Amino acid sequence: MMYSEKVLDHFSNPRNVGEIDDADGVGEIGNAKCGDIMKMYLKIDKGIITDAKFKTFGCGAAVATSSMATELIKGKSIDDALKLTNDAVVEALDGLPAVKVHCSVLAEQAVRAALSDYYTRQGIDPLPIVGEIKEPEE
Amino acid sequence: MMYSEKVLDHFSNPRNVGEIDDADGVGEIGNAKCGDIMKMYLKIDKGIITDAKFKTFGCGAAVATSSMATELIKGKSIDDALKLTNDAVVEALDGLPAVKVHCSVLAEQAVRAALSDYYTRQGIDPLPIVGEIKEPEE
Amino acid sequence: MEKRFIYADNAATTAVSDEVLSAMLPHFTKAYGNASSIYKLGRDAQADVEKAREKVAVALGADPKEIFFTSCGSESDNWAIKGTAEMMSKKGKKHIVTSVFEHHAVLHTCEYLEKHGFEVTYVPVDEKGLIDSENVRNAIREDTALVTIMYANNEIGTIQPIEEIAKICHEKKVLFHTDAVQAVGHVEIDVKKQGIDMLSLSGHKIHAQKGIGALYVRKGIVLPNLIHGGGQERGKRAGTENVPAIVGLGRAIEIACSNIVEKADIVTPKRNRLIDGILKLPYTRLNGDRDKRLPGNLNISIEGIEGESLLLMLDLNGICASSGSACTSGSLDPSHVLLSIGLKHEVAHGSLRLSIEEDITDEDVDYILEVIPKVVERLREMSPVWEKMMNGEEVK
Amino acid sequence: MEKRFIYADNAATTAVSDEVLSAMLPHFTKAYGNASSIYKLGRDAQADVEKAREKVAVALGADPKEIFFTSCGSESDNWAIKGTAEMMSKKGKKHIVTSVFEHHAVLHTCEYLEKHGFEVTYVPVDEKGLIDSENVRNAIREDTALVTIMYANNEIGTIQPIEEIAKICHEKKVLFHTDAVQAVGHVEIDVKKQGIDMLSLSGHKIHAQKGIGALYVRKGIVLPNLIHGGGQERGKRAGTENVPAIVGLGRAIEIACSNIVEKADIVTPKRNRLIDGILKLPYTRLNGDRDKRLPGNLNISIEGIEGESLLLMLDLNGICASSGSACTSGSLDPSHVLLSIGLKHEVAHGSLRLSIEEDITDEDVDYILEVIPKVVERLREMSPVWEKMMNGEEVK
Ligand SMILES: Cc1ncc(COP(=O)(O)O)c(C=O)c1O
Ligand SMILES: Cc1ncc(COP(=O)(O)O)c(C=O)c1O
Repeated sequence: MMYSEKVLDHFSNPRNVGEIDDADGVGEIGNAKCGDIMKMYLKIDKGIITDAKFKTFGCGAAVATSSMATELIKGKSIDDALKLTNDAVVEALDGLPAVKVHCSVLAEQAVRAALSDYYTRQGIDPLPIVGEIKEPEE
Repeated sequence: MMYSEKVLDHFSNPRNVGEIDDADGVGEIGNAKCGDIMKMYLKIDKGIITDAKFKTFGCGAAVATSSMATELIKGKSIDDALKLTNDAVVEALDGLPAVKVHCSVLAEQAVRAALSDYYTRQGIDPLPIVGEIKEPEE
Repeated sequence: MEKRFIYADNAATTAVSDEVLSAMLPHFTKAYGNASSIYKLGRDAQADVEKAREKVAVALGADPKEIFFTSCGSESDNWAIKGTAEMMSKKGKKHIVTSVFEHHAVLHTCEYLEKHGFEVTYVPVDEKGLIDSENVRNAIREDTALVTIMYANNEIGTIQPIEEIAKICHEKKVLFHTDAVQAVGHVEIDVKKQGIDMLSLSGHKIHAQKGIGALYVRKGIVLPNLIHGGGQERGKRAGTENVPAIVGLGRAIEIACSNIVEKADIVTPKRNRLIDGILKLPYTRLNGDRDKRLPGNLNISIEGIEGESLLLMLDLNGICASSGSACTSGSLDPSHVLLSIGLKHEVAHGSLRLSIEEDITDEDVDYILEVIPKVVERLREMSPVWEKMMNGEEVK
Repeated sequence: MEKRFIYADNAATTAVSDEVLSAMLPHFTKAYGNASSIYKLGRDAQADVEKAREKVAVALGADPKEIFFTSCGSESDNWAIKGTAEMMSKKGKKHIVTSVFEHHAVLHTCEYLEKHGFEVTYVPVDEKGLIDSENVRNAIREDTALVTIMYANNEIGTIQPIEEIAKICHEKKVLFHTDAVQAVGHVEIDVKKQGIDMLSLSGHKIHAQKGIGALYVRKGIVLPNLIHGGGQERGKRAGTENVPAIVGLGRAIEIACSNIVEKADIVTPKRNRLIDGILKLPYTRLNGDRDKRLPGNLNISIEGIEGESLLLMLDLNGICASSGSACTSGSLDPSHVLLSIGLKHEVAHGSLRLSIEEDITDEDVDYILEVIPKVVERLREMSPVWEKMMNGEEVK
């Protein structure tokens, strides 16, 4: 198993760690039993993600993918954020070991979960827009 | 498999190599198929082995045991020579690898074969004195 | 606090020591003969191999003829277990007793045999990581071919009652193998006194090269080969002898077993200081019995954080440590060893193993005890699990 | 004539070259991390292992994912054959095709399988030491699990029609393994072009360490493990990676395969001069085809003398040579290889193998050609067999 320099960089200096107290959407995915939990906080203004923060319990890849995912969506429109795929996260990190690809899926789903929460708070049914959130299998 | 220094010495500088043209007894044992043939020549005077020589086709141990056996019987009485055991040869050589112990048996039997020949030439049935000569099994 | 480099993962592997390397070096480029060759270059190689075998034998209280060199601890385990299985299945004995927290080299070999008609009983361990020898007794059946129980666990360092277990095996007339890869050089072993029939060891845990190991097989046991071919190792293990590594193993085991007690006297207090220091952190627990453990081993669960990130953070601070066994990193499951002593999955995920040796300084210990709390704090700060714990929420 | 030291037994083993050793050295005492460890010391080790794997793959025309490191050529052979046997026996295929003159690592593995319900067909070789691929075709049955034929013979150096045999295997949909331990680095190999499914190699024949080997397994073949345990080698071969030896193998194969043609151009004429020189002695014969053989190999039977004493005499003159294979020295039977090409026992006993490399000088060749006749004369003088031959008596 080998981490790219990019992964190690995003692990050592994770971008956007923390919480947003007055977040507009908060999503959490994963479970401690599997060893990974990601919690994502979004600040959204006029359809634009103006800030993103995360807290993560998990391996190096879990931290790095959280960090990268927040970087990739910050300043983007919700539409663009919804288009974020785990592949894009993996690519942006110069790849992930095969056993760690599931972390990028978690990161993708954490973003969607936060957006889902955002719509719910707006009184809008998120399902048609965000789709089903996939919890990792145990 | 490991040869002692003694074995290597007796191989490198074998004592008593050659033939005795007017030998009083000549014995040959072994066969080329098994990879070992020893031919032993004895000069016998009044029951004493005054000279012994050998020719050997075979491995290092075959040469060394032939060499040592001739050394051990030279100057000895026939009776003493008949008491020469393969163990004595092995001991005198500071041991032999297990797979090579059969060479010492050959050397012992070569001496007996030569003594057998000596008695036969004297018109004496060697069997009661020397016993059966054991050829190696194929 | 100045950054240091501290290798605290000697249970994963060790550096080849200078003494061992200098014993090995001539055998690469000068004394490179094949130990089966008849000329002097070969005979000398063979003599050196036999000297090394003697040293391994002395270290274990065995006869040199009972020592067979292998390519690693894993091969030794595979050979002992599969070989015994093959041998005993001819007598209709197709049952093996082992423990739930063996190394994978034993467990996966047992699982392989289960797929090939064997039954395996996995004896449990208690919450302190110890095996009750009575459980072994009760697991033995008429058709038991082998009992294989590790000498010391590689993750939590607990030392098992090997002599007791061996005694039970002998009473029941069952062969007993022990994976002593973690024990050799750290605890005193005497295969004859302890009644051990087969014992696996590995060079790279005691400052010899990786890729060299040995199996002790008590005289009288005719173990079938795992690797067939040339006549090396008295026909029991084919493959041109790895002379440099074998010579190195001989030297390494000689050194490692020359001062076991003294080393333990040096290491144990330092190890204890580390344990006590780390346990000051809230929500931590020591895994494995505090006393019946390898002198240099500590294994502590730190709740709210995940092991791999902890290791990566420690690495950034110059500390090499482990979480679970190195062989299974890359795997997503928490350590089967930690689960076996009753840890919950989420706790098992956050464990730290340090395995130190007598060369660790007091300053190193100070440094580790300074770094760990900082790193733990940082990881806990970013951990949603820790947040939940602090809020009294349930962690699922 | 001044005494020289000439190592002419490179088929038995080779010295680790300085270049290889210097690639290995850092990995003993400095870059000693366990390749499965997560910290930098471990990650770097893993990166180095992967670089070595890449080099082995390039040398064979394979993909790095198809290369698995093992502890020796013998293990590779055992793994390929037993693994395939296990895999195919599930489909009811319990027949193996091999040749009569394989290395013992293959033969004894086949014999082991015969004891475990397999049938083995041993294809003959002709008097020149070559296998007729049509014999392989005819040996293949409906239930054939594997064909395993060596690339080049270790005693007489003959090179087999591997591509033809592979083609037949593929037509017949049978897996094809080749023991290329003697071929790698001496003949050009491209597993894809040649259609090889599995290939064994060993480091110590090409100036890497003893105790390291590799098995190429074509993508798509899911070979069961020989050694179970940790997740090393993508779960296919347990045991902490022997990083120094692996790195050394990578470097060694890179060097060995970089100039195969040039090396052959240098070695072949020298080898031929040795052949012609030795054949001037009466009652000698070259064993194995003169052209379809490894550039550095010669094997000559010298009647009237026995091989071991010849080797010991040569050794006293500083020449390291072999008779039969090193693995079986200590055995009393004449080489099964020489018997397979039709030699009588007594002739087979007196054979000489020289295996030279491009570093041999013309003076070395001169020296060998001076020493051998003297030594042969001396041994013949003391040989009762030679005496009989000269007297026209029958030699029994
Ligand atoms: C043809 C052949 N196969 C297999 C082997 C075994 O290789 P190793 O000694 O690395 O096990 C050898 C050499 O000993 C060989 O020449
Ligand atoms: C208890 C135990 N058994 C077996 C092994 C396997 O040893 P090796 O890596 O030499 O195959 C190890 C270490 O990896 C171990 O700790």
